Amino acid sequence: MDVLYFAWLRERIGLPKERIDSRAATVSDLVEELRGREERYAAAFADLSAVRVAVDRELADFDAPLEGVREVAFFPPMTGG
Amino acid sequence: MDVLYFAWLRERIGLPKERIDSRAATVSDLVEELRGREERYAAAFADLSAVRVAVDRELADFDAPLEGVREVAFFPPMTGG
Amino acid sequence: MRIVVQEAAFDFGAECDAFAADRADMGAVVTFAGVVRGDGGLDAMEIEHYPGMTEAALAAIAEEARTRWSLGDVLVIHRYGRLAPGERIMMVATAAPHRADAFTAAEYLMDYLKSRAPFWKKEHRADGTAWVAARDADEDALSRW
Amino acid sequence: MRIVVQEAAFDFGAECDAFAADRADMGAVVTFAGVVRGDGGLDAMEIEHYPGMTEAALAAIAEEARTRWSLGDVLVIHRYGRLAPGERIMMVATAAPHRADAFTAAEYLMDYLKSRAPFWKKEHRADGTAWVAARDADEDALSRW
Repeated sequence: MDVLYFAWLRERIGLPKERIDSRAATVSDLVEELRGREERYAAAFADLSAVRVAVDRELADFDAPLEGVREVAFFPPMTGG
Repeated sequence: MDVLYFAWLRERIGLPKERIDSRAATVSDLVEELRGREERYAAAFADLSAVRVAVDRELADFDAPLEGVREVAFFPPMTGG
Repeated sequence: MRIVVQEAAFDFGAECDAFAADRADMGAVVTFAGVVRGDGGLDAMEIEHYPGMTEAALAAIAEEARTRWSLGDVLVIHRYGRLAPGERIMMVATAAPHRADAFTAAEYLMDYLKSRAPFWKKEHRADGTAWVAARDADEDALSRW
Repeated sequence: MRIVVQEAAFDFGAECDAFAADRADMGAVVTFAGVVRGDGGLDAMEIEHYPGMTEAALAAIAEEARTRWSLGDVLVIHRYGRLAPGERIMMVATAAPHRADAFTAAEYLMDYLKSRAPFWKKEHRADGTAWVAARDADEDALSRW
């Protein structure tokens, strides 16, 4: 599964995209797994109220299932327009 | 005083503008005076709910006073835009 | 602020471009263009106005908008005379620091311009002509302001 | 319907002109342009987006607008990359038979585009950079739809 980071999440974690082989069942499980990896992930995901997620390029909730998913993206609230 | 007519009031009365020397105290008095003149005026002013008035180029009510006024205009509800 | 009442066509694209240029203090530009609809076999729309009052009425409406909202600029162009279906009758444009003001002011301008500026429309069709009746909805729209 | 996501500048006037052309069935055209404000000594606004998701998200927002209002056409253009104060970030345009639909749909597009399309803004100033925080007001604006 590809995991993408945008804006300050990308900067804090230090990369825009990585391939992760995970058995996480939901987005929340994936976040827990990432938090346990390294301090920079723990810092990026410290406050989930400031983080939004897209699953296969559609906005999703943290309890969204990951089975069969190819791409998960994490980013702050959007500021377009 | 110049009296102007627009849109179907102009067409019904048959002229866009005329000079009227009147001692009418208010717009309503002027309308009464015009109605008494000829059938075409009576027809044009038959239903005042369909007539709007401007006094010296500002929208006004029928009870607006005419003392010192130079121009009165009668027309149907506006349909700009 | 610019108010234009003219018989000639105006260049909507060029007006939009010029209006939106050099607006580093304005985050939002809204424009509206009114187009003659060719409904039901309309041949032409004839627009009569009240020279001498029209520009003053439009300026007063625009000034009122400027007192109600934080606006950087306002543009109103309105044509008169005989227009064919598809031709642009009029436009308004508003520039504001924030989009809510630009949108709301443009809608206000349109609502007032419809019912309080001295223009009258006459439809020309193959079977005759008819003055466009004011719609209750347009008058009612003013009550929201 | 046309959705464009690009780094290059777009020609706002030409887009407005083309969008409003040949609309004899549409009485109302509304356009909105977003401009980079030079507040507080801003040097540049950098816009990041999510290639692959952005156009789909914008298309979904535009499609939703078309189901809610009677619209003849919708245009959305949004830039990314580094923009200077005064540059136009994005525009939307709506065409509808009646003005209320054109205005309301344009405001809907802007509200959703602000908070539901994957763009992020970063301000560059002499003293450093900062990601623009999402405003509660923008999120709250969605509740009206």
